[in-house]
Amino acid sequence: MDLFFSLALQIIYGVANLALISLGLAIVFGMMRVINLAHGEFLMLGGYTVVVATNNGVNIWFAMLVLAPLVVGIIGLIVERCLIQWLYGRMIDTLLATWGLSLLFIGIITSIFGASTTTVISPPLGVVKIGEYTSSGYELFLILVVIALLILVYLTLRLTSLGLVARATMQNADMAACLGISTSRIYMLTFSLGAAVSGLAGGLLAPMTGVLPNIGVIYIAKAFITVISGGVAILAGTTSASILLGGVNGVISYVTGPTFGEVALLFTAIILLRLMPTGITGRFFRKSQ
Amino acid sequence: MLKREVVLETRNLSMHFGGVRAVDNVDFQLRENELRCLIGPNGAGKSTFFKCLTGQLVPTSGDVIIRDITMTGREPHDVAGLGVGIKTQVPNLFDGLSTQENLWLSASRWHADKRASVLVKETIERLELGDIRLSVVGSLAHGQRQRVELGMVVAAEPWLVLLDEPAAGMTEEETYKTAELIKDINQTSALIVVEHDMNFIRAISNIVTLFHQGAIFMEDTMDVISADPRAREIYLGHKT
Amino acid sequence: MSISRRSFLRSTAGVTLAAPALINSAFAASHGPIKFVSILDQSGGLDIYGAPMVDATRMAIDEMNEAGGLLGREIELKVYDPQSSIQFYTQFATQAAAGDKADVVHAGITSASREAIRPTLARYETLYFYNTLYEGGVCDMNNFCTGSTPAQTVEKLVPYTMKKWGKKVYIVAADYNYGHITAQWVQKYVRDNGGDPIEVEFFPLDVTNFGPTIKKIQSSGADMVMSALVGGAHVSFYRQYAAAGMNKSVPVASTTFGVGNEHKLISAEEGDGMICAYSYFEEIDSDANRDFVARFKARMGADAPALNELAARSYEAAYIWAEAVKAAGTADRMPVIEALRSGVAYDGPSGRVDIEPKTNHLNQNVYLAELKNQSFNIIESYVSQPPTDTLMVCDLVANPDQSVFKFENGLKAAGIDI
Amino acid sequence: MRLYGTFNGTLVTAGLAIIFTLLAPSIFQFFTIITLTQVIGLSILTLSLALVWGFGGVLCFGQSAFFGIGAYAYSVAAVNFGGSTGAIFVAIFVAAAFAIILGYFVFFGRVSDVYLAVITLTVSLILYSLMRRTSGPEYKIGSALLGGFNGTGSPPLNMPGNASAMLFPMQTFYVSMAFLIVAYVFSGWLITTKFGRVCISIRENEVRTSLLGYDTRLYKIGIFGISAGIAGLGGVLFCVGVTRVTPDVFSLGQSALAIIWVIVGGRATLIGPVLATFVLYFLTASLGSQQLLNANLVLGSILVVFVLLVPNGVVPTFSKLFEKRRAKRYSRLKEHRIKMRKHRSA
Repeated sequence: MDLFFSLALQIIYGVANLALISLGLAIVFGMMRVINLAHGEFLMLGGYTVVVATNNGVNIWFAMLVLAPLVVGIIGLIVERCLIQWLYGRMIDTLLATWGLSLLFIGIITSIFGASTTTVISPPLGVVKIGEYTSSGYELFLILVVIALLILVYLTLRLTSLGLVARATMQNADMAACLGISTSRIYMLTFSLGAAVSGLAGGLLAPMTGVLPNIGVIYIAKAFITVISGGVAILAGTTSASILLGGVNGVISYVTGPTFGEVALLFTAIILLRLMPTGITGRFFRKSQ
Repeated sequence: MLKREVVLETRNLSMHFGGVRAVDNVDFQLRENELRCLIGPNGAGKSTFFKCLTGQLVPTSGDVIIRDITMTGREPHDVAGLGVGIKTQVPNLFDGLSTQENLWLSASRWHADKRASVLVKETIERLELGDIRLSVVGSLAHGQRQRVELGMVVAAEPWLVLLDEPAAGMTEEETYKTAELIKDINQTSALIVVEHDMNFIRAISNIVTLFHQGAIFMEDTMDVISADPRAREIYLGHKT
Repeated sequence: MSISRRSFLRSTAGVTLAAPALINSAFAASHGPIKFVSILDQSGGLDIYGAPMVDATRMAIDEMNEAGGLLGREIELKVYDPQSSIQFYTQFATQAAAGDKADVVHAGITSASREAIRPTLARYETLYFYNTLYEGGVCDMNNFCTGSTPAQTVEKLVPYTMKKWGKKVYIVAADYNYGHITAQWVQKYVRDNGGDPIEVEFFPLDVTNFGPTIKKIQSSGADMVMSALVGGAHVSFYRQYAAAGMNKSVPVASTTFGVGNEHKLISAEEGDGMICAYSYFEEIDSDANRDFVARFKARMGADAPALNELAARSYEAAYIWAEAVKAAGTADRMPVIEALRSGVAYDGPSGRVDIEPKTNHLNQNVYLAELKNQSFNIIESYVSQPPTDTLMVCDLVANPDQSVFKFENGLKAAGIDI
Repeated sequence: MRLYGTFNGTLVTAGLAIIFTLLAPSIFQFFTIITLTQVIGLSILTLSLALVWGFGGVLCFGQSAFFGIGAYAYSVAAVNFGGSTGAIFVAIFVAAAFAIILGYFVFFGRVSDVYLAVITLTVSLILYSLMRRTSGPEYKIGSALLGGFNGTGSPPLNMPGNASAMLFPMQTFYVSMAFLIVAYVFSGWLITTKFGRVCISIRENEVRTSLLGYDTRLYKIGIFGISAGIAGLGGVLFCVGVTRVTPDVFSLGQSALAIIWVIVGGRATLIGPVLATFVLYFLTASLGSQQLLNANLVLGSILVVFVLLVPNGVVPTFSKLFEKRRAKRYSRLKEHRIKMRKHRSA
């Protein structure tokens, strides 16, 4: 029974992990229909922000929760102004440009920090006991953070004027533009917000995985598949796809080992996309966010 | 006069979007060499009906039958493959190609190269496209693009023509010419024309089908319909 | 010079094709600089291994040149970066052999890269050194493999840690040839020492979430974990393992932790207590090593990476090659191979190393060390260990005309049943 | 865009390529010639992407999937057959068949363009993961080992019908160039056929094409399968050049490179991407011989700059400039002539 609970917790963590690495991408995709292939590098930059900050004596919580989203958010803003804004409506070109950006970021970070960076940070919370099994307290914390983050995004969309405008833009960008909403400003804010969420995610994961210039490559494929499987609805899509794919991965990994866990995840996604080419939410939750 | 053969028919055709019944149980018949206009206010369902005919939409229930073949749920290319010429509401052209090349693509679909070239030449004369023959259609004005698309339909020599708002965005003169052209096409083929422009309809059609709330409200000559107070109300609101 | 060579090639293209080796010897200059080519990844995913190896190689060559070169000739070092991509390995190896006419090529990190270039270098008769620890099994007259192999390290590590921690061993390994073969040796030695290898699990190199496995280790009742995890992504295992509090209750031993300087990448609390086995540690307590480390740090300054077996062995391999050149009196391939195989030895930072002639592998010291506060404390050392695994399948003395990789299909296919 | 492709141009280019092939041994050093085989393999991959993307309008982000399948199929078949000739055809066939099956799924599933890009990319990532997970000795096809992360050896080409007569490097180069030229001429011819023109129509306007009565899905599957077969051929030459095939042929980076080469060379030409492959490959390789700049940094910048500033690629941009200049010169000449005439008549 204890094993069951601790295993269930593990699978929930797997789901939360998937949601965490995908949310930033989902925000940008859901609101702007921009598939940001440099998303993995935003996560990576978040991680580096935390590592550099803590190596210079900054408190780790401050670095993870404030600095990482702030720094990456600003980077996202710059990227949007310099690159993305010229490519709206050209989906394929955006895909290509962000791909180039991803290589560029990896190159820049490798040039500055070298291939590997010493990290002295470790998950800052102790161990939680479930019966005779132990779980990482930090993993529990991450699950809570993901839930909080999802609620926060929901409230932002529901209650703030930015959210209202954003929802309008999501439903019908042309109409929103006709109503005098500055889509350019909305897009700029959205992209920056998405980048900030990615930065936060990267920062939070850094103590668990460490940082490498090309760690984004490991994340991007999974985040990508989660978001595409979820469809354009940011919250419903990310959540449902994370639960499905994370659940499959967790269960299969435990039963047969990690080799087939990831393969199962990818296969689930492909079958899903064949059945529902516009993602889960494109099929079931047309009106959700 | 003998009743001519039915070439296009719908039986109990319905198309629902969520709770909205855009097309509701429509029975419709078109006979050989007939020219029929579909009219109705915005949202009456005529465009949805049209898209069900062309295969762009798959109806929720009911059947579309063209020349005794059930075409329900078939792809647009299957419909076109029966020799039906289709013009969509928004002009669908090969924007990177010249007018002539667009026409040629259409003509060569059903005819050998030699015959296709002749057809292209004829079409250019018939639609007076000579001055924009070599222009890239992406750079043409809306009305000209409409004409090129009509030309693409004509160049294939279809026996049945489905036109969605062929006169939209045309100048008065162009509209007049288009009406003449449609009457000309009608010499050899049956037509269904979806249109808003009353004068245009008056110019080309004898029998008109009036759509209202997804169903056929009445089918008669334009004169009768304009005289009918309920039809006027539907079409023009309460302004009468 | 180069022009005449090119025009010669042009006119004799047909001959060249038939016997590329002919030109090599015909043009192998016996004067001018000796050409030493290094092909190691300095970008892409493998750079954490490749960069320190290149630094150490540069240092060795610079030192030799400062000391007057070899046989009175300067050594010209050419370094290529294949960017962690196999196609560039083949390209640069061809360039080194057929273009640069290298006297020796030191190259390769992954077994895939070695297997891609080994045939090329054999075809163009260019002496080849492979200085990475690997799964063993290369049996090739032209190829000297100087890294440690699993039998050398695992044989020592397993009995020591089992005695210390317990007999139930949970094995986690990277999912590729090296991991599979290492895991097999671990299983063999665990059984030989009366223990129980309760589970073996393999991880693709890009896995970063080890949660389910950590839970499995907890529920398995293992006494210890043997890790043959490899690469940057797998460092996550040690972090997550510590975060679950497991490193205190079920300790970890490894023959792969540390070559990518992983012990510097994770914190002291996460790493303390791990026991690792290599043929070199920066902390080896000998004059030769202290001197080596001091020179390396002085040379590299503040950015000096930690020294590990890969870097030290790259340095030592350059030197043992140089010893053989001196002994042979020429840099030509065959005399140097002869010299290497006839007992040339080098006293390097890891201790005395020499070539084991049946396998062209290295007899080398093996050390066990415990990780404490991001550095290793040597706890055991074993002098001049032979490459026992490769010896089981390879005898170049009896059958010199070989160029095969015996373990490509695993141990069983090579006739080793364990 | 031109509807009627200039097949004459293709032939001229092919002629130049033949001259290049014959001259290459006296221009390049021997080792460069040896290296060229794998670059030729890559350029065939780029050619296949240029065909399916530039002329079929299908952006396949995972074109390297077919390339890799070709490479693996060749290696496995050549080991099992004991010779390379049949294996080359097996490779082309397997790659094309895989694409046709995949194409059936995506094109009949009415998947939109962007999702198509994503799905092809995902497929290639799945193959990447799968092939990396075949490390054990139990993963064998016939007598050929798959080898997991380390990959498997690729036998060299041999004389048709005589498996023991391996081709020498120079012969391998000639054979590779011959394959490239044949693939190029075939692609150039294909886009001038009726099939090719329908594919171009689909790229220009899929709805209109289907309203003309063409089943666009079949044409898309067709061009998808053909280009996959060409990519498979590229994979064969590549793995022969490298002597080995590893799962990296399926990696994100490999797909990225092919796309970069097409973008730089120009989406609407066939020769541009091929040339771009050669130039950029050697640029990347030379970045590996000097350690000044990080290769990722350079490639990333190239991609960003091209998408932003030269979205049509080098070759079309240049030819446009050229045409403009020519047009200007003509108009100037014309003016001049008119002036002269006036002058005379005055």
